[in-house]
Amino acid sequence: MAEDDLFQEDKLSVSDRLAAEALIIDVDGFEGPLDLLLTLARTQKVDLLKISVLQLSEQYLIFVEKAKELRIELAADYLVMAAWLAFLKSRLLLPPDPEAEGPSGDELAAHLAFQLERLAAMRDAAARLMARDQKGRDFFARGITEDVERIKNVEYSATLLDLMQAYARIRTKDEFRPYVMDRDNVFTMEQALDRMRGMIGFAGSWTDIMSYLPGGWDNDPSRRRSATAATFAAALELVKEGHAEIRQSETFSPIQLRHRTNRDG
Amino acid sequence: MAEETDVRPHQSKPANESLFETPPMAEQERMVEAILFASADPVTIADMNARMPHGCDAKEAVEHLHNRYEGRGVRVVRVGEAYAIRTAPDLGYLMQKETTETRKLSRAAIETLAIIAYHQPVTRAEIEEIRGVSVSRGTIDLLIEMEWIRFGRRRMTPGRPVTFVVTPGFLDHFGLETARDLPGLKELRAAGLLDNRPPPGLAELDQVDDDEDDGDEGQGEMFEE
Amino acid sequence: MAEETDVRPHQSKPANESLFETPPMAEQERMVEAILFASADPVTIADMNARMPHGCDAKEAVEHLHNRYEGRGVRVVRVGEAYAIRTAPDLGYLMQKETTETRKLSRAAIETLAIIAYHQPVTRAEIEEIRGVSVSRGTIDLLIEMEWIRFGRRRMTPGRPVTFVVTPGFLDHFGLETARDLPGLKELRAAGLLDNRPPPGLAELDQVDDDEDDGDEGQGEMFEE
Repeated sequence: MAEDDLFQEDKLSVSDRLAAEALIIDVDGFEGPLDLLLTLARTQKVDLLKISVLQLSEQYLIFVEKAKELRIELAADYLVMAAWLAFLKSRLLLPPDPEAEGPSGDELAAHLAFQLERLAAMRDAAARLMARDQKGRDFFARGITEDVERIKNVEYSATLLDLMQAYARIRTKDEFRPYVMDRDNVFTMEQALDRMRGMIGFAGSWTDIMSYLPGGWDNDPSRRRSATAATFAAALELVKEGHAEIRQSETFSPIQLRHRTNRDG
Repeated sequence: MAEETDVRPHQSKPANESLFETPPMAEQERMVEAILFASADPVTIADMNARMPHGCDAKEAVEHLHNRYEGRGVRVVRVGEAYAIRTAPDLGYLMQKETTETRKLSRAAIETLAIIAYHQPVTRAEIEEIRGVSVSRGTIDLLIEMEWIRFGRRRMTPGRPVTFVVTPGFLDHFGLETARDLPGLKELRAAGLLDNRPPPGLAELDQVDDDEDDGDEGQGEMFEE
Repeated sequence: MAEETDVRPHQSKPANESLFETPPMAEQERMVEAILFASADPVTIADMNARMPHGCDAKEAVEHLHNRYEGRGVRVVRVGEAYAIRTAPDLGYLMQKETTETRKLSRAAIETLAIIAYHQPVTRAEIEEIRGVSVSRGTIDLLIEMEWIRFGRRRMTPGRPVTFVVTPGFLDHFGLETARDLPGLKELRAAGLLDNRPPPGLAELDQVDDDEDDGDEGQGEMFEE
């Protein structure tokens, strides 16, 4: 057996060295040592199940040797594979040592053949997958879609106890507090919402939400801040209710709002 | 002459027409169906013809398709010079998804409601005076929408402000026969609902309040002075 | 006696059912037709039922609709647990205008995708073991971004590695009803090519590891030693 294989190595050397040289030029095109091995295996022109792993190992080692001669730097994993294949080759060539631990050369060779077959099968599966009809290329989804408007019905609940406690709270605490109008500089979301509900119907195109600020609220910084926050919150509320659409092209760019056009047709 | 008219159509036929037969109308209908379905915008007859094999009659195919969709969940509609498939108008409601959520009434709303219940008829200004904060329009609207309060008679004072009163729906919800059945402050305190002692000097005020709670019609006026 | 039998059905009906009669199946079919036409993405039966009136059977309606569109320009397809309408694949050539410039996927990305689809749930180490090369982060990120793969459950092995599985979007894109319909899946499984086969020797050497890893994690070590 050993002689046979040694002879085979000589026989390989001419054609395989030439093939290896061709492969080295294109070494970047390989997706790792297993891919290279698969390509080499295919040169044996036999079923992957019947490949000679020994021959394959030799082809690979020739490849690596040739690369060294040509001073082509191979990635580490190619060299690791070379070392492993050299080990495999010795296991395959030497008569089995009953003292040796670990799997036999044949077992290791069978597993390598399995890995190659599996990789080939996955390549084939990938090709078949990509050959299928694909959405957006062979078949198409609906072009004019409709959004599903989410209508949230809120049912409010309150008990008599809530009512009485609320009243008691006001009468015992708040009533005694002198009433001061301290909300001059606060624009509430409710106010903003009221204001925007009236205006949004007329805003067919994208409009900066800052243009919804009420008059007289855009000079003083604190008033402007409050009005901006309220307007923004109100804008979100309108979107949530399905009355408007909102967009912002990027962080800190103007936030734009537009009336949500109802379905026509 | 006769010969010429015979010959002309053949001569004018482009090469591809003789090579590829015009598809049958049923097939053309499939084509316009797919085109109208997948296009993001309505498609004109000219555009359809340009996309379909030579010799097709998109206009006729669209008409067939239009008839086929008669009474279906979607229909072929004309939009200006173009055509599109759209949802049948009677099914528009399917494009909505309703969810019901039970939420606790906000503190502002429950307080406003309580004031209206105890002080009715009461104006908005009076409610704000009692709460110490302004009452948002949304709160009032919500309570009206829930049919727990409604507008009462206008107050015969300058500006003729509207008043608010509670509705039979409110009484029903809270299991009350009349708003007068609402417990007064004394009773609330007795029931342990009021744990914070009244600030000194307020005891008398409370007393007055409690008395007036019985005759709820008159209460509102207290704040107008 | 006759009166009683007349009355009973009405009595046993729940309130909402007697108020709103369940629409006939033809009408339900119109409804799912409208719903499916309105959406570019597949819609689940549960979602359809939620939007349709009480008592409707969207599943049955979809089946009717599916049969109705047999051979037409568009068709009803199943995508995982959901349904969608898609143009017939033979008419793709008409839609060149709609064709979205699909990103040219790298060989690595295509292979990684196939391995995930056929071996799911699969860890990154397993993908690398099958391809014999490390998988770049960018490849996984790209496939996630395209919404073709997503994280599955973590493997209950040391390190608790994440696994990857394909998404309904993947099924939709490749026109697959379920992942079981992947081309050649049965043959590959029968040939044992989807098994996790531990390399010989490591099975004994890494006995502990292999037991915990379902015997698959150990394979990668072969190239590291």
